[in-house]
Amino acid sequence: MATDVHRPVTPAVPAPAAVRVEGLTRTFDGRPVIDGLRLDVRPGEFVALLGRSGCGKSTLLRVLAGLDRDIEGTVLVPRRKAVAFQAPRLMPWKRVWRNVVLGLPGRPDRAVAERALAEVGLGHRSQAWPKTLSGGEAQRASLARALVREPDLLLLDEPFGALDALTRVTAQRLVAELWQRRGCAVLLVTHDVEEAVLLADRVLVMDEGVIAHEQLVDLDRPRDIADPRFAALRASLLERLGVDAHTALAA
Amino acid sequence: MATDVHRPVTPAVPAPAAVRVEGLTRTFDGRPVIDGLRLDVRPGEFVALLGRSGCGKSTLLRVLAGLDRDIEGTVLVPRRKAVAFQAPRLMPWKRVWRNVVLGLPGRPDRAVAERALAEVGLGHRSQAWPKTLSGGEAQRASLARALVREPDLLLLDEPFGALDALTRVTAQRLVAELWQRRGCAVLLVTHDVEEAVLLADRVLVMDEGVIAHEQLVDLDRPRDIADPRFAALRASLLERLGVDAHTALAA
Amino acid sequence: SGSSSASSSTGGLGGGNTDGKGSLTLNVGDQRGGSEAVLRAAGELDDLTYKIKWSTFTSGPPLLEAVNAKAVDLGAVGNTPPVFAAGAGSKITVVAASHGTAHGEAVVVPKDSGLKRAADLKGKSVAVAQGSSAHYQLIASLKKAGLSLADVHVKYLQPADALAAFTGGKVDAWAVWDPYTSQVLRAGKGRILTDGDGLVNGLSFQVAAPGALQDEKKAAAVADYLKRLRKAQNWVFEHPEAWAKVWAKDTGLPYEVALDSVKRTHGTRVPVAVDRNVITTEQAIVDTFADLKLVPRRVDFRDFTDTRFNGSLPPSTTEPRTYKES
Amino acid sequence: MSISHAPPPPTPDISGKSPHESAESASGALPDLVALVPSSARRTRVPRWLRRTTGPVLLLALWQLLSATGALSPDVLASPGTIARVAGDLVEDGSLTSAMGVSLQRVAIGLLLGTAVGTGLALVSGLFRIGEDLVDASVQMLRTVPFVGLIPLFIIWFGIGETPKIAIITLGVSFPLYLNVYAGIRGVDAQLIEAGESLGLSRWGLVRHVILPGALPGAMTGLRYSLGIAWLALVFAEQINADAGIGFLMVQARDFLRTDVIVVCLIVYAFLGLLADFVVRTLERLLLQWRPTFTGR
Amino acid sequence: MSISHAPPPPTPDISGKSPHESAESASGALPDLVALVPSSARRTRVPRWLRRTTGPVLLLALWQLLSATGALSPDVLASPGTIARVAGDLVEDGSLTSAMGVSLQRVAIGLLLGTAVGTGLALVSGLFRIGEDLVDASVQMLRTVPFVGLIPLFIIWFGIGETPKIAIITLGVSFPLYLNVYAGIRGVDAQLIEAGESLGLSRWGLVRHVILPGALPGAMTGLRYSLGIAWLALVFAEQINADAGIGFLMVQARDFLRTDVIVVCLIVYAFLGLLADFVVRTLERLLLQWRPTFTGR
Ligand SMILES: Nc1ncnc2c1ncn2[C@@H]1O[C@H](COP(=O)(O)OP(=O)(O)OP(=O)(O)O)[C@@H](O)[C@H]1O
Ligand SMILES: Nc1ncnc2c1ncn2[C@@H]1O[C@H](COP(=O)(O)OP(=O)(O)OP(=O)(O)O)[C@@H](O)[C@H]1O
Ligand SMILES: [Mg+2]
Ligand SMILES: [Mg+2]
Repeated sequence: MATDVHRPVTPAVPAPAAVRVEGLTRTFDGRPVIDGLRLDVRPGEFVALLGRSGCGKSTLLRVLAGLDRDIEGTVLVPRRKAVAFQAPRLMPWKRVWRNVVLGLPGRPDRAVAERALAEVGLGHRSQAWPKTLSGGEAQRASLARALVREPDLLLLDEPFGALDALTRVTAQRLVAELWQRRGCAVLLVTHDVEEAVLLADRVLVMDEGVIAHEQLVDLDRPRDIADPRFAALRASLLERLGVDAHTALAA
Repeated sequence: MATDVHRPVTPAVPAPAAVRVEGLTRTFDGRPVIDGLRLDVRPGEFVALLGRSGCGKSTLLRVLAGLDRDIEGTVLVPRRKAVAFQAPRLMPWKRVWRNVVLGLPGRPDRAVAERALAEVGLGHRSQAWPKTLSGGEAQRASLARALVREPDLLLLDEPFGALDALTRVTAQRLVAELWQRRGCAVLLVTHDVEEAVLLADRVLVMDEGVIAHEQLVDLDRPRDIADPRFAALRASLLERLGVDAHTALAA
Repeated sequence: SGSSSASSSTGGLGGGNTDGKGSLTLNVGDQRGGSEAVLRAAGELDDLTYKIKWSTFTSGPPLLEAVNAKAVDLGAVGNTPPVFAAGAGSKITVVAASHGTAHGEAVVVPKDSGLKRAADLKGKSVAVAQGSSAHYQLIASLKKAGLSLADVHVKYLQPADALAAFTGGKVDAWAVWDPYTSQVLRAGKGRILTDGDGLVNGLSFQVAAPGALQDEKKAAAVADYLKRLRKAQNWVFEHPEAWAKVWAKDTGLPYEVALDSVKRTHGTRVPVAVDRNVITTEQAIVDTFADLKLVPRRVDFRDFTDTRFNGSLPPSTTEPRTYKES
Repeated sequence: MSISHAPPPPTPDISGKSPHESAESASGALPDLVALVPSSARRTRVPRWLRRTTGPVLLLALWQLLSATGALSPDVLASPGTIARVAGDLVEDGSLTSAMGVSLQRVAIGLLLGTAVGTGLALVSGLFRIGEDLVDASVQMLRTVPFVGLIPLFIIWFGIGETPKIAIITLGVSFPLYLNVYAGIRGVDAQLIEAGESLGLSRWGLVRHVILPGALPGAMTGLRYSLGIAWLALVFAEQINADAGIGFLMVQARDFLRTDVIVVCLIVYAFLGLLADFVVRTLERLLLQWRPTFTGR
Repeated sequence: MSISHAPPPPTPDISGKSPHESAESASGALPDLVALVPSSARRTRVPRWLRRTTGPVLLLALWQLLSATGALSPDVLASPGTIARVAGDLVEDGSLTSAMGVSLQRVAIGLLLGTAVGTGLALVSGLFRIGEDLVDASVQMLRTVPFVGLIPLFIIWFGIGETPKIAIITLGVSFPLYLNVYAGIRGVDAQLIEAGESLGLSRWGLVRHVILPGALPGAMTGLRYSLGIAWLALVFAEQINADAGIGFLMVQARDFLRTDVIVVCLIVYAFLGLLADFVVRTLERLLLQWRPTFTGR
């Protein structure tokens, strides 16, 4: 399957993996955005990826999705992947429900789409053209499109960024449900540290083109924001990201 | 100035206003998204607008920006407005710095753009094409473009949604600074209740096509998130939005 | 006078009617108001023992293109297209000729023009279709007046464009042939300055594909077809009004113009043999155009003629018929 | 500063507290307010088809005016009345109608073939680098080759039946479609193609659901052009052994100096242009309704 | 499960712990992993211009082959050698070179005027509803009108000098540009126009900075077509009182049945097509570099 011809000299039985990245480098105009990155994700693991804006998170996701091949290094990913991009990227020429079922094997009927849309609270807009959706609606449609795919690896790029607090909780719950039911690996890019700690088994912080920090979240589920261990994790991550958790705005 | 011919019968001296909306209705395909809305913003006031995804916040902003005239009702806005849209809407055919100075009066030189971009942390990308920007970078460029305009009314549609925690703080500070220096009225759409309470003089919640709730934020600046009054305001607003502030994810 | 009742028109697409019956088909290239119309009007298509498939072309050169491409076996053209076809090395053979007056080959000038004689053309602008019979006639007329092409401003224009230029006063004269000559005169827009009488040979030809002539049966059909054409030509001379009517209808020409043209040119034609005179006068055209570099090589026109269908026809110097002035 | 709570109360106090005065009473430091005028107040409601006839009708009126005043002599361009009479004659004796019938058939076949060829080639060279390498340069070469020069070759290759005529129309139709579909394909947003790929679309699925719809606006422009070219090509096609057809009618009228008939043909062509536009506009309304684009002010 | 902390350590253990084996040892329930092959491993590096010549060169080779084997008799199409000789003769006696010179001049002027007219009209009808109502239908009408029929009118209006020739080229060039620029303008994303408006751009600023750049890809397709049409229109333009030019050469060759010269002209035209493509490609590379679009696989 791997086309690499270097057979190992000493056989080893590595742990099973859903994603295996080794020495990944991606350069834009001579500037390495990802620079010798190494990453393994266990099957069924929920990983959150934090990092400064422009640090290369989306680039990494595109590589993992198999959409960017101008790379060096080894990347192993499952065949069945689903992606929710940072921008919704809905096909403007297909009504929302058709966008959701687009690319599903077989002849998926509309009910599938309707159900997925209803789950993200968009049941009433399934017949709309994508360009008439509000920002959050488009993002939810894009999320629904990723979730109906039942993948082995779910790649989510800030899927809740444009959602209000309530809708966001619903959407988070949906992702968590799919993850538990399907047992797929999830890589969630987010800027919300609380969200990362709430959902993930492991939180990664990307910086300077590599995974600069890793934090296991060994809290029991369901997790409580009010739990002091939760707050501690959150604060330590925020610190790692350079934010003083008590930041007051000098306004 | 107002072209309306109905002169008031009883003269009155209303409070000065930066925005005055009365009986505003906007219908899409027969469905009223904004339905008899009334809104006044004082000059120099910082107003945050919360609301469920799809409730019509962006629609309201587009109306106030003068971009949507398929309306009924009275809308009075200042001539000098600046908008940061929900999607960055950068001109793909102009390099980032040219996008920033686009439409500025006179022959603005590049230094103006460079300065604004440096403030949002994009100094190194000023020569880039918009499509090579990351999600957060594009959003910051769009924000910089709005901020260089020195408007009387600043309309911001979720301008920090795609920013990581640290970058977000910087961006928030920038907006606050401009607001204080220029004394302009600001209408900020956001999904982050904390952000709303942190920045605004008044927080509005939109629902069912009208301003359904209003909350004055009479905390001194600089504000502290740890302040119990802050937490109380935040909790009450979250509740108003339908979220239990202590929500635990049933995962 | 009547049109054929035996014609079995296939109509529709394919661009061609078919007449007659039999196993042999003669593919004849034609122009609107040409051989088919004449033969039909003269009743010469009634008892064919072979089929004729008609193909319509807009002018001589494309018709010869089709002959060269073996798409048609035979077709009628004027006196210059075969020259150019020969010059280009096309596979064509002149098999029959007819001789008419050259009064239709004329240089016309506007009615109120100050030009009186051909010699007055010096320094004037003259419209002419390049490579047409009028082109040669213009050269010949100028030569006779002691001028050459270089002494006038030649404006190369196709007839429709030349008419516009002529009526619009953009040119001083127009070298043209019938029915255009008749049309200009009839419309009262011009008068003849000089014509080709005695200068040009007044011939027109039937040109066949050599390949078709090698087939004996086809050659026989060609012979029969030529015979019918001669009879039809006689009929035209005797029934100028009837023919003019048919011709006008077929082409959209005004009837008066058609009648003038029949009397001036078309009706006067007599079938003649393809003889030495034909070859020498055509060779003169070849040489003239070769001097102008319009024909790439000085071909021998004799190589493009076939005398086998001459029969007992009179020599090509035979005087054309004339209509009495009425 | 007041806020209406949902549902908004009826506002009987509106006249007593007109916001329109506020700006005038605002101090100099305060921003001038401008009222936004709802577009419903500005729009005049003339139906679209009527507005679109303005241009042609104006042209016609100008023509009639110039003819009537003698500024345009009948030599130059006969008056609309004369032309209408000639057109009437042509319709009456059946030559125009039969010409249209014959030509329509040729155009239909040529259009069909040309659309297939043009779109097919555009797909090959739009979708595949290798296809582009092989096809594009050749097409770019061939598309500038004039019909006139091809006719002799076509006669040799295809004879003088219907084939060369249809070949010419096909050729004419193919190129605009090729150029526009190709440009359309190459103009599809790379982000949407990525999205399509990530959704697990097969190569054909990608073409069908992403690339072709994305190229559709371009294809429509190509079609608009092709519909015109198909009829224009008749002028050449019907020089080859034709005795009917609008192209033939035109060429014959030209050969026999029937200026009036030429003008009738020109007008028929102009009408065909309008028809083509109508067809494409209808198609666009059906197929591109998803596209919220600029529609002029 | 290991994570490299920044900076990534050199990985000497890589051969001892190859990740490539892992998938094979994974249990059935676990997903099959596929390795993503970097594109650098797949790409062959033949320069673009070389790859683009493949098509034309193949065509030429085919022609030579068919001629050499006799499958293509000289009657049907002379061999490349013959044609080259004829072309050589034409170049030697100066007729081809002078023809090109004369024609080039006409094309240049016509192209310039046509671009201005086409783009101007497209702007008027693309930008303004009222402009569309007045202009669009008229243009759609006129664009299908055949040159052949217009020539007599042009002669009367413009005489028989250079003017009617240039008018014909101008006309031919205008329409494809019009259609494509118009479609381009109407295809500009309404969101960007809104953004431009909200930035306080004046009407002209909006046109200059938003609408025109947005319509540029379409305009390029139009230009590509126009560059071809300009030369094609010569075939008609140079029927009017011309004694030089490539169009004249072609028409003359046709009247004189010089199939060989016709083929030479066709090849010159084909070459011009390639040239036009090259010009537009270069322009596109310069002007559309901002556009990350689909580039074929
Ligand atoms: N096509 C490109 N050409 C050049 N630079 C690019 C290109 N695409 C991305 N970049 C740059 O690579 C860096 C990483 O981009 P990426 O989109 O991965 O960031 P990100 O981590 O997702 O950021 P954000 O949180 O803002 O979305 C950015 O600085 C971006 O400008
Ligand atoms: N052009 C349109 N046609 C039809 N419906 C539309 C159109 N534009 C917006 N809508 C609908 O109007 C509603 C309000 O849209 P709007 O963009 O104002 O929402 P929003 O409050 O900004 O939401 P979000 O927080 O998700 O951005 C949505 O339900 C949307 O689907
Ligand atoms: Mg990103
Ligand atoms: Mg919104």
